[in-house]
Amino acid sequence: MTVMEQRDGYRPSPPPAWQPRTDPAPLLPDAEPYRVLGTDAAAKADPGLLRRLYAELVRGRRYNAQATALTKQGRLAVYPSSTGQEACEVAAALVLEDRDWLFPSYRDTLAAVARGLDPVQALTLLRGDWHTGYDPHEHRVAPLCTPLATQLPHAVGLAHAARLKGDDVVALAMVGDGGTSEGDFHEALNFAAVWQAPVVFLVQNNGFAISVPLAKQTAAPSLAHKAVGYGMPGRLVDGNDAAAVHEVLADAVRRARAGGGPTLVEAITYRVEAHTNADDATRYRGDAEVETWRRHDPIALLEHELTERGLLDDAGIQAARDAAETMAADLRERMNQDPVLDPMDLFAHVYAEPTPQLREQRAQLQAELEAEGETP
Amino acid sequence: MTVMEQRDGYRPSPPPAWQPRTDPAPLLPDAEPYRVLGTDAAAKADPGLLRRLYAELVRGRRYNAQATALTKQGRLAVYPSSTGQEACEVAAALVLEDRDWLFPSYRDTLAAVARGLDPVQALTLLRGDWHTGYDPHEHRVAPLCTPLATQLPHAVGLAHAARLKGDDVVALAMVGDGGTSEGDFHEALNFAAVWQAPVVFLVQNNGFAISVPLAKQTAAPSLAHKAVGYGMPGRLVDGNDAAAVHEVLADAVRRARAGGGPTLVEAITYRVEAHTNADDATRYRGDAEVETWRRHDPIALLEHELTERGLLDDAGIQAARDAAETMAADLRERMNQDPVLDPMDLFAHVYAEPTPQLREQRAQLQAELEAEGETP
Amino acid sequence: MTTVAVKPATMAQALTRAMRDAMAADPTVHVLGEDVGTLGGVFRVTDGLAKEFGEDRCTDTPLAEAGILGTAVGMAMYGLRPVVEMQFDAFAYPAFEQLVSHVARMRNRTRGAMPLPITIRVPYGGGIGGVEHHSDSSEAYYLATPGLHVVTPATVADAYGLLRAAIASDDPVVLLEPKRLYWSKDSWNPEEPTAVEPIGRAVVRRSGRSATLITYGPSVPVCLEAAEAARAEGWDLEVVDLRSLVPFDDETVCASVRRTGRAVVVHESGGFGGPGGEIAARVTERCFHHLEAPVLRVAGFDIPYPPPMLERHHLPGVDRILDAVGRLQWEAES
Amino acid sequence: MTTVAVKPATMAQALTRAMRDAMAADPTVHVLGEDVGTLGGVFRVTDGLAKEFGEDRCTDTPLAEAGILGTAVGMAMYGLRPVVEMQFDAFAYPAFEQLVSHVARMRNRTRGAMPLPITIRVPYGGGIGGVEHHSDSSEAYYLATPGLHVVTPATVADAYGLLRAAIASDDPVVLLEPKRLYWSKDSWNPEEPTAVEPIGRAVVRRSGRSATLITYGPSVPVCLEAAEAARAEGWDLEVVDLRSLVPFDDETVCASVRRTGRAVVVHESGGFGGPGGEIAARVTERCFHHLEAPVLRVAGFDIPYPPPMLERHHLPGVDRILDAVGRLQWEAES
Ligand SMILES: Cc1ncc(C[n+]2csc(CCOP(=O)(O)OP(=O)(O)O)c2C)c(N)n1
Ligand SMILES: Cc1ncc(C[n+]2csc(CCOP(=O)(O)OP(=O)(O)O)c2C)c(N)n1
Ligand SMILES: [Mg+2]
Ligand SMILES: [Mg+2]
Repeated sequence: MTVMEQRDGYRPSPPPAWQPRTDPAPLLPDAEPYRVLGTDAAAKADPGLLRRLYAELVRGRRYNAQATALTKQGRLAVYPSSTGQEACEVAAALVLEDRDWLFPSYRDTLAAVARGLDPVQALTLLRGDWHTGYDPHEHRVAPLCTPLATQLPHAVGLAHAARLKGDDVVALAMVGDGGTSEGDFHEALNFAAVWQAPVVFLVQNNGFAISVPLAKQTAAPSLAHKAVGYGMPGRLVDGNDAAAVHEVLADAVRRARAGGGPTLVEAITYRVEAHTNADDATRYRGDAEVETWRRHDPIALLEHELTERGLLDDAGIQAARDAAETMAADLRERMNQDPVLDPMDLFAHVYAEPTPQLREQRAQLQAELEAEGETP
Repeated sequence: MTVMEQRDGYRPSPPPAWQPRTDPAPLLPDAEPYRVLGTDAAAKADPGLLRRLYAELVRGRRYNAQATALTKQGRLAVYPSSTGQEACEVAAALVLEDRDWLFPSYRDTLAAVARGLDPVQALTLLRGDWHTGYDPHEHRVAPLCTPLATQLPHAVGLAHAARLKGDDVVALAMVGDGGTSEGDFHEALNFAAVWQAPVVFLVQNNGFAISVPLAKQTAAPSLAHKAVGYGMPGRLVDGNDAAAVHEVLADAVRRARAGGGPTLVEAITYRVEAHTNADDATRYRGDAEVETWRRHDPIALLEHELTERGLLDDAGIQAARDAAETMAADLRERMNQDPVLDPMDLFAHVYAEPTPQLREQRAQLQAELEAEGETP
Repeated sequence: MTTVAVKPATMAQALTRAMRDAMAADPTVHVLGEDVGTLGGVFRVTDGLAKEFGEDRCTDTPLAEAGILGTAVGMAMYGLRPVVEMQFDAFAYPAFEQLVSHVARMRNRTRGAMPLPITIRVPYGGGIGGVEHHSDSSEAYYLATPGLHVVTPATVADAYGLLRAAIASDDPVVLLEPKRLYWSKDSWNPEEPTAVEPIGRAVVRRSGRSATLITYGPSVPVCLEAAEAARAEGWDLEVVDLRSLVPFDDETVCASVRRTGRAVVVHESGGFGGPGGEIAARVTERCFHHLEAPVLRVAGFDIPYPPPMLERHHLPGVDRILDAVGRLQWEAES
Repeated sequence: MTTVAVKPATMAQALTRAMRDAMAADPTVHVLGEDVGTLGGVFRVTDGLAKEFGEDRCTDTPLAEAGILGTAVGMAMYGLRPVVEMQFDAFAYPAFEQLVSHVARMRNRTRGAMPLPITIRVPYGGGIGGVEHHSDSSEAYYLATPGLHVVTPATVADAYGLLRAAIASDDPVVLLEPKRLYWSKDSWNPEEPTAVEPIGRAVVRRSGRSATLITYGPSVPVCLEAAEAARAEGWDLEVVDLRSLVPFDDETVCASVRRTGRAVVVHESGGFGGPGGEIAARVTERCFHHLEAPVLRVAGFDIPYPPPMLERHHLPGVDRILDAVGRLQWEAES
């Protein structure tokens, strides 16, 4: 084609393919995080749900404290606590139906426990006796995921597969503020939006990725604003307001279930404790900031609302605490037992059938153990 | 910490860290792509610039045609043509100062050529005699990049390094619509915004990633909307309107230079030819669509404007064409010469000093070639 | 069903047919990747699948390899059998974390509760005049990743058989497809039922008594050619086509080497840290006292893959193989 | 300048000191990675650098490994010498494409015009009770990637010397830091000038005449321990610490094996497709007629790295090494 031919082709206005395909306005999050507790919206919240959330928050806080204590006793290799973030953990678990799937990160054992998982099984990874301590299919909880953001495409794929099969299944995937910087976050959200997969992304913005504060992580107006770049709605919510988190997630789940596609929810919360028991948070943040956040505590917020409205009395509070103590005592007791381990398990699950090479290696270890008199 | 301690900590309103740190409104692109040619804005455009753009567009179109012809003669292994996208290619090159850096993708040899690179050197990769055919430092053009979007973090790192050094250098990085789906796109834009690096990202949305149309690539309102998720402005521009592309890029470059940080520019254009000469575009799109776009041709648009306004006459058009033909004839002639290759180059640049292992291998090849009588 | 091809068929056609048969037999088989739908893939290996089975079964994804493999993990978690196409070897690297940290380990992490029956098709190797990043031989990376099966066909029939086996496998399988054999033909008949090759079995492609060439994928035809040429030198070479790198068929390989007493490993991938080291080491461990000479290796050089005009110098060819055979200490000096 | 440590120092301190000295000597040296600034890294290896040199010289990046390495490429293009920290071995995988397709190749792609003097620090290996993805031995991947230098210290002094050399190198260097040796001490004195180790040189850590243990990184102390224990069995073992995997010091290794006539390669990384295959193969190629027995390998099993409570069964220990030495056909039967 020569330049000449182009001249006749003059058409000043561009082809119609240019129209934006979606209106960005409804995708944008509000400027302020959504709140329920302590606002007018609280009156509309279901008291039964609030009470259930409360009981789980109390149990969750106790679970976190117990797990942290277990690291001090050497019963857990490491524990990334979700203390202060229980509202997100609990709401994420409670908002799903049994048939739905939860995709937790390493910090989200509490969400898995609130969904029904045996705490001992949930803590297997962190105790160190195996990687995933439970059958993911049993409670539809994917393995706790350590490589950041890598669980997000899994959630999208699973939700997409379910939809292709005609099953009414929603996947809820959890990730931290730091995790949003990973390429996998981007790719997962893009796939989800293109496929209109029934998936909800819950970002717990707890202010830090280990030592790195949000300001070094992103320059975005909010993490929820990332949604518009994928063509899905972004929602901003007070992550310490269990009622608000539950409501926003419930909306997103409903939307996903109805075929409306994915939603990105940013819950603003705070990691009150160190990154894990191995971390020294005083190296990168001051007590004052922590204290500010301790005063915006998820349990206190909900307790205040419930007691003010007469939905919870001292007996109710005590009952919640007693239940939490019972759970903790049981957990403590069972975690104090040494797990029974079979070294041959090292070879049992690498493939459906061990390869000839692995059979040789298994025989070698077996022989070594027999020589040591340590036959399993 | 027990649950009890939290109760006193009640504070309904969240800590002030919640305020969005930037206002999203100025980051959002306009609903319609920015246009200059054929609009009132054209009157304000610099005639000298328009004429320069025109000459480069004509030369660029001819360059594309010549390169494609060279594939048919077996002189190029492959050629991804930018026919129809010359306005973006040329504006990207012309908007930069000498000291700035250009980061092209495999499709952007034209931008490199318009920036001053010898076309034969620019085509080395595609001819197949070496990978990068030029010293990137000479014209500050990074190697043509094939793994999609991987050049974007390079541009960010370079721009950041220049700023740290106190140098007034802007990097302009080019990527396709398909490339925006890669994790590297996400990570690069995020780093750029956090670091406020002087970099401009130019997405040429040409409608396709090989056979995959934009609708399967993203559900976003526009690719420019991705900017808000990083906290940088997104701009939408008619990618076939050279004056508009130049103006939008110039604004972004100016902003970057002044310390205002990165910008994401989406230029809406169209890949008029097949993905490469090896591709059969009829498998995935109809002629009608292509024809619509051919009528919104970048050269025709600018030629119309210039002639209407008396800034270009037939002699001027002919002069541009003559210059283009001269370039093409020279390119043809030089590309018809077989490049002189030294097989020993295989070992020369893997490391600063060949390892002992590579010295052995070089000696082996040397011996083989001598045995064949093919001593270089 | 439409007819795919008449005999003789190409390897590309056999691969297409394998997916088509698997998709017809099992509704949980889904193909996904870049350009695999409407276009039928840049090598046309998925040609016709989207048309026949619909776009939900053969899906053009967004352009993001970690996303492709990562969503395939999720699909497999839900019971599907994804077949993922990576467009070229080097473009599988963005998916490396998903591959190593999830695909290869999920069964193990979950004590067998969550196997991932994913097939990852990776066109690999050079010899097609591709520009940089289009001719990598990346098998060393997959080999060193426990939890993956790694197989690679050298014949049209094996392409069908191994891909069917990969899709049928309850474990992730990386199928390395030799690009330059895509258009190689042999008399395989796509209209007749064809065997699913069990994964893990090498095959003796040519019997011989002087020495064994141990090879796979794109180097198999080169070794067969070398074996023919070697007759002129008085050598009768055996050629073993590994087909499966993981698991490794020690039995077949060692039986051959014990018979011949000499071996050369031939592959296109770089020598240093490449599969040849593993193969030479394990053969030596097992056959030391049968060896008349050290196991030698003929491999690509330890350099980034060369530009098209220089690739012939890099690729192990007949001469280089014969040269190595000649160095197998035929007059053993000790 | 503040005092870093008194003697004896730990390997972590020596690494810190190496970066500090390099940064003080050369303003183009920049450290970047996750948590390397304020926190000083999760292993505290960058402790104090941000304070001393400012956040522009030691930078906490966003959490994205491809972004970290990719921006380091751009910084190196502009003349800086980035030192990148990958937080753990498995978290380097997201950067694999940048590493293989750019870092390793840029010099070659540009005919030497654009070298990339990038140091990539990767804490690797197990033995620290880390949960999954925190104990990988990923050296096989780096080994098989031409264009990278790959080095790994086993002593405090070498940690300093190799990191200085890596930073000074005009080529990209992957420095594999053995996690479980971070807190190992020896009498290295951080206040005295210390040698920059030339890259590519192995060292004999213990002389012996019976057999050679070829090893590197975290397995060096284990081999030295095994060599001590072997005396009881009447074996006098030589221990070669490779230090540099790429380039490979054939000279030192083969000189040792020719002397002893027997060799065992020891590493923690999985055996199949691991470095041991390459090492055994090349030693055998070069020393065949000096070998009384095949070169054996003691390596991690071919499994995903085990959970903390089982890792001791996986890691090559003294017994397993002695067992291999015992199989070196001391009464050669042919
Ligand atoms: C790919 C990857 N890179 C690095 C790490 C190491 N790492 C573990 S947690 C963490 C910080 C995560 O921060 P964020 O996503 O905000 O989650 P949070 O810990 O706050 O819940 C890092 C860097 C990892 N697990 N995976
Ligand atoms: C990481 C990676 N994956 C896949 C490819 C193969 N590939 C080359 S070009 C292309 C399409 C790119 O589309 P787009 O980004 O829109 O650029 P365009 O070709 O339209 O200029 C693909 C998939 C690649 N080069 N790199
Ligand atoms: Mg966080
Ligand atoms: Mg495109």
